Amino acid sequence: MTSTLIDTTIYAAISEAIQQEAKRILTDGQVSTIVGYAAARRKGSAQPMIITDAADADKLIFTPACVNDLVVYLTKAKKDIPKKGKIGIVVKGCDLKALTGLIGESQLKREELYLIGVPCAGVLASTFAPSQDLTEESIAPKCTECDAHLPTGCDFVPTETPLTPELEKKYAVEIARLEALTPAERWAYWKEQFSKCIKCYACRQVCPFCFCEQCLCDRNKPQMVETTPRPAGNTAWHIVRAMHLAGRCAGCAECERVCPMDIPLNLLNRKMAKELKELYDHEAGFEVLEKGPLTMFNEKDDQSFIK
Amino acid sequence: MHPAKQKHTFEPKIIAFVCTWCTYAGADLAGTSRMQYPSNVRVLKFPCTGRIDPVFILKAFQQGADGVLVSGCHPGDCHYIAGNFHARRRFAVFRKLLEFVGVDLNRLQFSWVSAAEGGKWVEVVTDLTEKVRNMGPMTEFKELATEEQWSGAINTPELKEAFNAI
Amino acid sequence: MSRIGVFICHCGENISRTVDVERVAQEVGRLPGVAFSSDYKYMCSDPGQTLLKKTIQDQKLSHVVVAACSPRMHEKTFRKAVEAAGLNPFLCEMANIREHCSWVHENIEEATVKATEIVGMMVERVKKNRVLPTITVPVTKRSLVIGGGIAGIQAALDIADAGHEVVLVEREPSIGGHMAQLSETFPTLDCSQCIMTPKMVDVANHPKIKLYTYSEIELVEGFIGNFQVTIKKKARSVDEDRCTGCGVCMTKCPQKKIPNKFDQNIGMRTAIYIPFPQAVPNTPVIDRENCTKFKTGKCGVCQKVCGPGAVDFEQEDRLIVEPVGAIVVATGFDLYTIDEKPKGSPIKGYGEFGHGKIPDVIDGMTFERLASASGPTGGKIVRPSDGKEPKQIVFIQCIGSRAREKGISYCSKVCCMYTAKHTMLYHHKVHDGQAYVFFMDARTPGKSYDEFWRRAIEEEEAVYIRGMVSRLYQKGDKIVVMGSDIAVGVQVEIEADMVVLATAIQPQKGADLLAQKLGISYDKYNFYSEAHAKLRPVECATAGIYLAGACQGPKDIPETVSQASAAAAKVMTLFSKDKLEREPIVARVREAGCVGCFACRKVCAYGAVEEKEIRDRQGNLIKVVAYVNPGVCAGCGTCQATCPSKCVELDGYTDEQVIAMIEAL
Amino acid sequence: MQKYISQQNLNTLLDTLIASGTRVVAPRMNAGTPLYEPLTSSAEMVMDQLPRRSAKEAYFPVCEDIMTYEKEGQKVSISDIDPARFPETVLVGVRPCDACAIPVLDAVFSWDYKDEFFLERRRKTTIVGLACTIADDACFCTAVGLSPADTKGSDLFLTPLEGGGYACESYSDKGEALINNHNSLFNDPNSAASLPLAQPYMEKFDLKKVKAWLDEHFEDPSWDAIALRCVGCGACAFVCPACHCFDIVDEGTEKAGKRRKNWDACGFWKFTHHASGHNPRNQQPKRYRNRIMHKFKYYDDKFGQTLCTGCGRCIRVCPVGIDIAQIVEEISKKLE
Repeated sequence: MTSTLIDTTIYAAISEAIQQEAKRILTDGQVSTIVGYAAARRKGSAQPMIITDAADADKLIFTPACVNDLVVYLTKAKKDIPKKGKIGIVVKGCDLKALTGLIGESQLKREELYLIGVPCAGVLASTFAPSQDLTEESIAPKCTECDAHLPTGCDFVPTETPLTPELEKKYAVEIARLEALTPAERWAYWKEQFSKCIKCYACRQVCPFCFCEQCLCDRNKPQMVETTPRPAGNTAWHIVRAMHLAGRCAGCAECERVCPMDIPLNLLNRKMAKELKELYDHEAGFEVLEKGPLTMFNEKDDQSFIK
Repeated sequence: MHPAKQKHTFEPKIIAFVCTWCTYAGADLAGTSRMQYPSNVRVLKFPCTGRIDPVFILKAFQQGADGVLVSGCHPGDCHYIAGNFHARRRFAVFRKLLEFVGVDLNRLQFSWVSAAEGGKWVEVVTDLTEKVRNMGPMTEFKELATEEQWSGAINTPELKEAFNAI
Repeated sequence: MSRIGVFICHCGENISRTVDVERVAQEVGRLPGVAFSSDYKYMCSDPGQTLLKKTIQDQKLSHVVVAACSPRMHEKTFRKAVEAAGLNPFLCEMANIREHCSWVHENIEEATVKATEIVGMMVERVKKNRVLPTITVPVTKRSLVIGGGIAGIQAALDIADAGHEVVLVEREPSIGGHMAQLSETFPTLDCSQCIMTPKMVDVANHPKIKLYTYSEIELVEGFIGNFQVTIKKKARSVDEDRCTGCGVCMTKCPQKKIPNKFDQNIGMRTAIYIPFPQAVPNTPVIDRENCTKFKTGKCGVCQKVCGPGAVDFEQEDRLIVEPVGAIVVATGFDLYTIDEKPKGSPIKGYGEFGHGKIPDVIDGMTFERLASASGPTGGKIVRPSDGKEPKQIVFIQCIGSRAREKGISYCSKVCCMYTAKHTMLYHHKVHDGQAYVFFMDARTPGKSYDEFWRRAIEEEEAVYIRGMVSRLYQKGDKIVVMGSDIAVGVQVEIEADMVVLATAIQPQKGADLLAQKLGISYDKYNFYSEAHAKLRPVECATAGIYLAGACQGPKDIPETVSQASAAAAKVMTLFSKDKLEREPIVARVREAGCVGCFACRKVCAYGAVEEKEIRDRQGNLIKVVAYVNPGVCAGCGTCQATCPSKCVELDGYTDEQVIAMIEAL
Repeated sequence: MQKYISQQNLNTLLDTLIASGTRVVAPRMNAGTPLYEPLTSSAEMVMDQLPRRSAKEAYFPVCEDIMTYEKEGQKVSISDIDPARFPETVLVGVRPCDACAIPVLDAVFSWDYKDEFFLERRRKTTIVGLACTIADDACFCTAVGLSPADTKGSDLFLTPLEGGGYACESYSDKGEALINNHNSLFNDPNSAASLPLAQPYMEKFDLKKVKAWLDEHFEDPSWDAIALRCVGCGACAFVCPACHCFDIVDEGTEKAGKRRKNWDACGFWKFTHHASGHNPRNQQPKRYRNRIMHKFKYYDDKFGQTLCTGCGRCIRVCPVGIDIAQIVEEISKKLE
């Protein structure tokens, strides 16, 4: 493959630093549990791992295959993690944004967490095997637009600094391409994409912000959204989800990564983020906000679209 | 059967979501003033535009609406202090989403119509009806509603026959 | 399956002229769940309502749809009728086929099709209607009045006279407010203090009024009928129970040159003081910033001379919690000043008038103190700079008011009248003096008001010049007033001895902070907003809180007193029942699904959403969910549209009802 | 019956079938994703990628109507769906890991209750299998006792040959009929060697030992270790060729609607969620346990078969890297 390699040599040192820090905080009892990444069976692959024993700290790694946003393990809907004392968690800059949003939505308390931040040059796209090298081609689309290579406000961050080449912003380019189409062409594009959806709800289940205990789309009295994985129900589901994430999603792109049908779901979320930036100068995930852009207003908000 | 409807080849279905204090009352005023407007609109009354969920708009299109109107109190007039301000943001964002998935925003109108603006109600409803009438039926969601996953499809010879006959 | 009864009204011919009501009844009769469908000439008439009630019983109807006029017209009528027949009133809906159909369409076919669909929609809606019981909340029959000016005093006295306890809180050491500062009042020129002080004494003596002066509102919790108000009683340094009000302490206090705010800082007072002789309560307060004892630790003369031993240097601020059922806000006004404003302030000062640095340019309230018999000059009108009597005096109206370039666009309403009054007072006291008034318009609507203004010109020899002043400056001991007379079209220049500015009325400083504590809304000037400009001018949108006086907007005394009595009447109406009944259109939280993200609380304009802990049987905390206080909820439903999992639902407008209507189309 | 068919003739066969109104389902690209879908032309067929979803939807649809209702006044009328209307289908290019699941599913859908919807679609579907030449490190068909050339489930089986074309052999009347009806397109078998077949990396599991351990360990702390990280989506079940749970939902309005049969997955929190609010599988590890138990114990108990063909799809799509092959391998070693 001729694509330019992205330097990930610091990941080895980062893995080591994570292991040492994990061992230290588990040993001295600062945390009871750590959510991190560990190597998996398939070549080069990684998986989320939840450890409670300092002896397991050596298993923690950071590699370009460490794609998951582990913050999802802290939300209520997935509350099976034992809760005794503080939880330590390994977070990339993008994951940290989700965590920040969740604090603003009363789902997490900062003081109950120990954040191990990861300086990150990028991770692999879901369409590439975990054994692939990280290159400008194989890098996850979200990483081409990353503005949080170095997480801030963590309890511990390894000192390494990632080399981050300027990359073509893949979502921005694709959004611009779609925006230039006619409504009918855009409808055709999304219709084809949504036709593949089988409502496995992987997008919902990995999303840190889909923390509802009872998803609106699982309800049948009334049935706001058809649950059957038919084209009509699929389209409604993805529209409703994008709307619910508007102003909240900070772009971890997990929905898109996990979609077994390769639906570019994060495009919807990035489009919403772009609009909220333009309309209300809102960017999600940088600070804990008392109110999100759709739970507040300004009397002078744009109303040029209202007669 | 409906001789009057032959005036136009297409009569759009317009659904209006309105607040009870301003726009519904404005529509009442249009009535008491005996103003005339196209009969295509069906009004759903809410206490406040703040209560109107974007899902309702989506559902309306799915149920066959060719155009949707959302209308409430002018900024500052909200009976509930700020419901219309929240609605304004919500719909500013939602319409951008619909546009991005390929809905022609000419089919989705927002307006402020006060209890005193019977004339404006007539104007908004008439304009939207005429605009949508010229655009033709909203086929996107209706087509979706009839589509099935290929795997669940069944032979429908009579439908096929009817289709071939066209 | 439901047994719905549908009644199609002809409304004489109002509906049946363009809607084929029989056909509508027939077609609607075929809808699933409809057990009875019929048309009738006048459903709202007595026979119509009797038919409705009888059919409900005969046909054992479960729900009712009346297709007639707008629900804004007759929904109450039919719901009452339905209730009389034994059904919950909220199982009845109206389909508007008159205002929204027969009156706006001429074509019978089109109107009939539309009417059928409208009724069909309401049939689907009513199927999902739930029995809604009326909500009742207990009422604490005590009232809080914030502000001890004439508005607060009037409201407090009215409520107390009706037999209900009142807690009156005043920020200053004495009640009385601005009215106590005035010399005479328009249009009758009766002495302000003569009519004010008896009311102040009534307050002090009223067994039902609990007075907190030198106190502020710290925190307001709860809702209509059930507020908990925390009051901060600032340290007075004088024990109110022991003090006899003899005043020896004040005569002995060595600090005698402290500008008295009550006298607009032209009179002086001591460090231990009462703001004015008729103060209520007649208990001094120590101004700790200027007291030698507090500044240096030495002195303490007042304590030594106090017979009853009332002076207490150790006294601390105290917090007191008072339960009340209603709140009257009567915080009054403050005056605009022409001095330079902080950078970025939306309100600007008057550099062209010297930013308030010319000593003999005073505002109207200072003139009141000069003219007042109990004022610092004993009623003599003299210049603050040298004590000389001004022989040429210029009054300038609309300073700050109606001045968009200065950031205030409203009219302060009282200035035209009080300036006219000032010219008269001046003329009465300085017989050889001449008063000039620069004015834009004279706004004198009100009983005997215009007559009063004309008297100032015609009998009291005030010269009114229509035009604005462009500049003021000091020249020797004169003040040169440069203006224009637009009636004649000439520039005017007057060398005045004194200039009186009719400055704009503004809300009290900190009005916004108090509003935030109360959870009431305010406009961009910080005037408090009423629930409806026309029909609910006394109530706040927040239930149980009422407005009186100039905190809502500029008002004169009779208007203020009227509104205070109106607010009192509203409070008494609330207190007339032991329990408060309200329409059950309120939001409810489905606790099982709520994840406690509190998006609902973020959008609630009424502060109706609270936190509620869910615990298991052992008392372990399971989760914290939202709880909507039905006493506070106004029923807008913004929370429901915001809730991502739809775990808060507005009764009467549930998603089920709305979706059923959309699906009916 | 053994035959040879060239690529060109295979294409002609498919185009002929399509033209005759038969539904031809084969791997094709849909918006960048390989899926088994009806072809409009043989040119759409892609043979070098494993479709993302299994072939099961040809006879066990993602969703299908099973009844419609209409209401008027106080009356309700119901109409059934007539299985006779299911279309004749030829399913082409089915990998052994998909085809081998078909007899496994036949067992459950024709057990005590005969599922007419499934069985009628099965009757009307001819399966043309394809020997597998592609494997990655998620594949483990050999580990569960199958092979890349396994012909179970196929009516006709194609083996790609060096130099192009396919060796084909029929294994049923349906397969034979397909050859006979289009005889001219098939030639006599030739001696060309088959292309090198896929070689999955995993060693064969001792499935008896796996079942033996599962028999005894319904409650076991290792379930937590295995599935605490499961986030509860249905991706694994939906891409699986053998998972066959479904949910019945009524969808529609007050006036009319449909009863539908949709895929369900044991990963969902709503799976076995009772109307009372109680859920016997109230935690994710309990739900994941059901997935393993069903595949390697319950199904074996009832039908003597394993409900896993080692296609590796669930491993590839799992958002959190849960690896069923690794889990089963570890279980198989637990009793050693």
